[in-house]
Amino acid sequence: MEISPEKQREMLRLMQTIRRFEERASTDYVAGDIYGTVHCYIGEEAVAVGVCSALNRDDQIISTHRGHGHCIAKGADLNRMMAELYGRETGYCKGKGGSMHIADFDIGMLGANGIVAGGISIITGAGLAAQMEGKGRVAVSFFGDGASCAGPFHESLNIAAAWKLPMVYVCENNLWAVNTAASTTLAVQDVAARAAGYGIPGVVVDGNDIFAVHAATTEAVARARAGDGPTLIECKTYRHRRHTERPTQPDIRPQAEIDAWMKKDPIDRLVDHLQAQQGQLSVEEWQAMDAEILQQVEDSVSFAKASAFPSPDRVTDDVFAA
Amino acid sequence: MEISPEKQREMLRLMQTIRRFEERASTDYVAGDIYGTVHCYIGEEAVAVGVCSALNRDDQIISTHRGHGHCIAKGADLNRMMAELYGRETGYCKGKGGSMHIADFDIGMLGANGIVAGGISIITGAGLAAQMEGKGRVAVSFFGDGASCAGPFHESLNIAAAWKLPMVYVCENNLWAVNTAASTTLAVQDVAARAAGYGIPGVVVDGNDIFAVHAATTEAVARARAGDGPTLIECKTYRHRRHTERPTQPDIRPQAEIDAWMKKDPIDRLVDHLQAQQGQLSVEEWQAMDAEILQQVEDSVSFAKASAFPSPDRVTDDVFAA
Amino acid sequence: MRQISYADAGMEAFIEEMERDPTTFHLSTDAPPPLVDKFGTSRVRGTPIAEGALTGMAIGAAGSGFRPIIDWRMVTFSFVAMDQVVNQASKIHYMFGGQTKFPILYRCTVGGGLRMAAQHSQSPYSMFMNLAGLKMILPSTPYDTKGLLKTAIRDDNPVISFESTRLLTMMGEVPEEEYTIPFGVADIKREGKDVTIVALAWLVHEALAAAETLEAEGISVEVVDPRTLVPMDTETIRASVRKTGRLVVADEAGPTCGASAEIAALVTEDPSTFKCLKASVRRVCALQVPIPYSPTLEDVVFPNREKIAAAVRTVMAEA
Amino acid sequence: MRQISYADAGMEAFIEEMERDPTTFHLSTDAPPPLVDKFGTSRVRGTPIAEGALTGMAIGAAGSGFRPIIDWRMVTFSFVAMDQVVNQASKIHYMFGGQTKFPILYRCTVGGGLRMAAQHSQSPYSMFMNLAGLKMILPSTPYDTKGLLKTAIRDDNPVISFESTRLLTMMGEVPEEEYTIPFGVADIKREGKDVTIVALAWLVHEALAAAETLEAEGISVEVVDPRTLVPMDTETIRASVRKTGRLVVADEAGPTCGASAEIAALVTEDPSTFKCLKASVRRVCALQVPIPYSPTLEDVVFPNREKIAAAVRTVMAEA
Ligand SMILES: Cc1ncc(C[n+]2csc(CCOP(=O)(O)OP(=O)(O)O)c2C)c(N)n1
Ligand SMILES: Cc1ncc(C[n+]2csc(CCOP(=O)(O)OP(=O)(O)O)c2C)c(N)n1
Ligand SMILES: [Mg+2]
Ligand SMILES: [Mg+2]
Repeated sequence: MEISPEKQREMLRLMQTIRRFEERASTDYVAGDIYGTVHCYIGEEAVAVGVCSALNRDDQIISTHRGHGHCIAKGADLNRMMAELYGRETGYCKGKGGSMHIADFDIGMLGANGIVAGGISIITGAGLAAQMEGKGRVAVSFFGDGASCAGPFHESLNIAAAWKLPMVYVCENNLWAVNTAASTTLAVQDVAARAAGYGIPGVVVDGNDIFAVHAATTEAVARARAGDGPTLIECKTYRHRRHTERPTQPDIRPQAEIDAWMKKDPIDRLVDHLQAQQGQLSVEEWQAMDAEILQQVEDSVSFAKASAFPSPDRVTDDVFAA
Repeated sequence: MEISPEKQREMLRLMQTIRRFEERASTDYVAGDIYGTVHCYIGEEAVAVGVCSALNRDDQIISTHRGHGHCIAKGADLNRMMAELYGRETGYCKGKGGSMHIADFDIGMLGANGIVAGGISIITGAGLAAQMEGKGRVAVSFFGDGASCAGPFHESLNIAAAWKLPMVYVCENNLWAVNTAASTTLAVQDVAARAAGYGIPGVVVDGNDIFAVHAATTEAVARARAGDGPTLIECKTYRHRRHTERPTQPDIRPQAEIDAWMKKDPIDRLVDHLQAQQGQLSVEEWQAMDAEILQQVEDSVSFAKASAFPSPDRVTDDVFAA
Repeated sequence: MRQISYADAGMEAFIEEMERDPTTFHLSTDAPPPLVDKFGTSRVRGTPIAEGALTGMAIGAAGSGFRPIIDWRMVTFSFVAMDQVVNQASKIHYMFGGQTKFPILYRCTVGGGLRMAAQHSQSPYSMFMNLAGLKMILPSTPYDTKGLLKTAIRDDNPVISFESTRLLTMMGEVPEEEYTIPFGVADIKREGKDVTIVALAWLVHEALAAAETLEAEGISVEVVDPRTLVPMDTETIRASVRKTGRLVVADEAGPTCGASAEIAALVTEDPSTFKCLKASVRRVCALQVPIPYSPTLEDVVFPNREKIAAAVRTVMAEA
Repeated sequence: MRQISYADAGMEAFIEEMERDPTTFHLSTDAPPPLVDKFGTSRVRGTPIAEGALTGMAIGAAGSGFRPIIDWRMVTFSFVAMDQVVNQASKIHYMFGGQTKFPILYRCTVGGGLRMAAQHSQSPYSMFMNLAGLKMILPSTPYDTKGLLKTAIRDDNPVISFESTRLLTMMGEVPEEEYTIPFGVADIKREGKDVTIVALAWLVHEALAAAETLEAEGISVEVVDPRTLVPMDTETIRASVRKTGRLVVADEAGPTCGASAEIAALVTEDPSTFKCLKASVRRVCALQVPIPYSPTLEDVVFPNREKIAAAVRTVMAEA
């Protein structure tokens, strides 16, 4: 399956948007303009974009605490995202959620989630809805290596397999859960090995290779749409940064491991591919694209800053739907 | 590995004790002398006895809502069991637990459990204790096919595998969870297939063949004691009776399926084996053994009936350990 | 009027609402045969034993345009799903700024008396009441069960229906005609002037029986049934206490941080109601113990008409 | 005396008790480096993210002669372990007739104020208090934290330690010498005669600040810190209210079925205390909402010294 150069450039644009958005979010968080906590996805962009570029707008995804990448890849609006991080009333959640809880149901983004493995069963319910609806929608769950050790992973995959739900389960194995190494919490090399216990395909892909991710997803989505049930895709990847952007956040990962993975940067790889191998992206084009993205991020900050904080008397709104 | 005729007869005695005990429990439950609910293990006796006969007294087990068989196989006292069913102060739990909560920590029986999959993590903690103690104890979890779809199964097996805990996980796959068929809740044929996801051995055995169960357990126990970690053993078996002894308990299982499995009765098979193939059990001996067992059961009922109900002022005892 | 049981009243509500709205569907570890027969195994599914996943799935399906009904069966089984209830279902409408609705019905039985011991006997509704974002019903009659369940299924929020194990076989009048009962409207099951008993579920009937006895002693008792725990009809309860000057709360749960504590606090924190209070506020609840198996033990754990009557006599004697 | 932080006081308690008793061990999804350094990775394990399994494992290890410490970290993560807490840890000592002990410490942080939004900000202790069979501590100072945690680790029952996020960096006097604090003994953090404030954790300090302000206004406030939620030192609370005739309860949790409701009910159900009550009983609590992220919203959710002082003035004005 060929991906057109236009589409490749679009993928690159989304990956770079995630990166620039988060670089700015980190800066503004440390500066005190963004509150609570911020988890960066930087280094893992090929997963979100590789997966979401194989989906339709009405397909649904769910995210984790590390959610900005999934939001942007699924088409979320940067202004409303940044406004949410800034705690403003124009944010996706009217300032009630913050970084860990951005959702946009209109684009099929069912929310970031602050509870590890908390989203897996929720999106499986969306998959059940898709099956009952019968319109060929699929639903995709993103979750980490850490989450793959939690009960909801097992319960959800089992149900999805038994009922042949149109689901794709994407494990982002970045080798660590905070400062706990996956090698100490998993007795197997590959989370994908667990697929055997549910009678579904389990696929391992290089999560920093956007084409590999895209191809595996395309196949899984076809399978799901055909009524053949779920697939578990494990993307081996790595986060470039510490678990959170909190300046005091400890990071015990070996420097050599970090260095090795920095060399496998998924954006560099795609740029290389477009430039060297295909001649489809000049240095100038790439610079222009990046500048444009930086401007969009800047605009989102301006939008956020120009927006009001929610009025205190809105605090009891939305506890219940009217 | 040869099992001596004496030990085989002892295994038979335990299996028949389970059966006779439960036949009586059912009768007395329907008569109103036993309260709440009673789940019979009849038909599955080869699993409990096959497993526990491969354990030492200080090895530990945990049970399910269908717990009488595990208690008896691990060496529990019939009098205190029956007294518990009768709700008397001489019962294992002083009448506070009933059929679903019999425990005897002195013989390493960590309790029946009324929550499906509720025991799996508890016994895994006993396995961790055994590992930290370093005396070669092993811990065994019994659970059903139904429980194998629940989160604690996954979380516990993963931890036990990652930490190489001295555990044996025994799935009693009796094909049904109440009136829900395992074939509708599992996309795989064998629960044992899940072992692959934890990098541990997964073994399927004929759960009505006590020698097969015993052999698989012996191997798993040796592995656990050697520090090589857990094993998942799936015993294919069947319950002869409805989910509970409640007269109105519906049973939707196909009659042909029930009939086919009745022919595979594990006690008949062991009797046949001892008699026909080995000449190690005469008809008279078998009758005498059964009569003796019936007498023990009768004695346990007498013991229970002669025991007092707990005094109402004991109701607030034991909420906390002193 | 025709009489049907509390359990059948619930089943009627499900059937009517599932007929009415094709986006409703039903998940539980054992599928109820009457619903399967009517709606088939796609809309009425028997599931793996994974209440946590089911509870989460309801959220995703609700956010995708469906109206799931999840029957947890016994409330004690719901604790495996507590993350999905506490951190997800109750919070996400608020947390996502109200951008979409999550119409879900979670259903379970509560209570004791069946000699099922601690893991199958509990009345923990106050644990859920402590959360913000969930509505809750606790009906005491077949009529209320049907009417409240129909409202619950139509509500655009997660609702938990706590149904009393002891009342499942209780018969009562239920009209053939369509009706619903609004949330947040307490029902005065008996009027009186000396003491208010706020009673929940099964205890409504025990309170009514106690009221009969007390009437013969010259004590006039008002019995208030809140029917919905969230929203709580605080005003009706306070108004009753302002009239009678005395409050006894009867609940099958233990007292500590129970609905009974909340009702007591709602009454005593209102200055104008407090001023009318003539006596201390009594909770007639279960003992604060796990529920024991043996009849001689279980029977002393729970409140009943005698204990309610005794509490009423005490507050009458106080002032 | 030397001053150390609330967080360090907890860590000292762990180190001392783990040194004292080789059967103690520690499990959490991120292993605390100071403990790993001292006791090694066999006794201090970083675990998979499976708090449910850890919570259950503690029970099995405790029943096999060990004294596990499980750090859930934020209390909201404990809800994935709720079955193990509700149906197992709290019930099995009773259900098994007391045949063996289950000495376990579960530990977590509670509270808000960090702009972490609903899934990382909660004070749900009353959900656990509703259960029978669990003890619970909620310290308000470094001194209390260390003393109560040491008692908790030595207790032969499951104990939950709720530690206040807002107080982690708070400094306070903690002696070098060994000491423990008994359960069920409230601490009168300030004596007064006009109003009793029963305050929990962080609110103890807000109540003390309010008391200062009110003193200048001529109102004498007594601040009672229960320190342990189960057992609750009911008698000290009631005695204080009998003396002052007024009660305000201050808690970072929402009011509904909260510890504040329980404390109010414990006071108003005692006839001799009720008789001394001059005014309605006030709860100064969080709004009953999931905790929002944005500062302008979060800041209005929680109680504070001003709201406490206002409540005190109101009850003073009432009578
Ligand atoms: C149930 C639960 N336990 C613990 C946490 C704290 N926590 C937040 S993120 C995280 C690590 C998650 O690891 P992984 O799933 O691999 O995702 P990653 O952060 O690597 O993307 C932990 C332990 C939580 N949020 N929820
Ligand atoms: C968490 C939970 N959900 C539901 C139940 C009700 N229940 C009791 S036994 C049972 C079926 C268990 O099936 P399985 O694990 O296969 O064991 P079996 O009864 O076949 O021995 C169910 C659903 C329960 N006890 N706990
Ligand atoms: Mg990870
Ligand atoms: Mg089964």
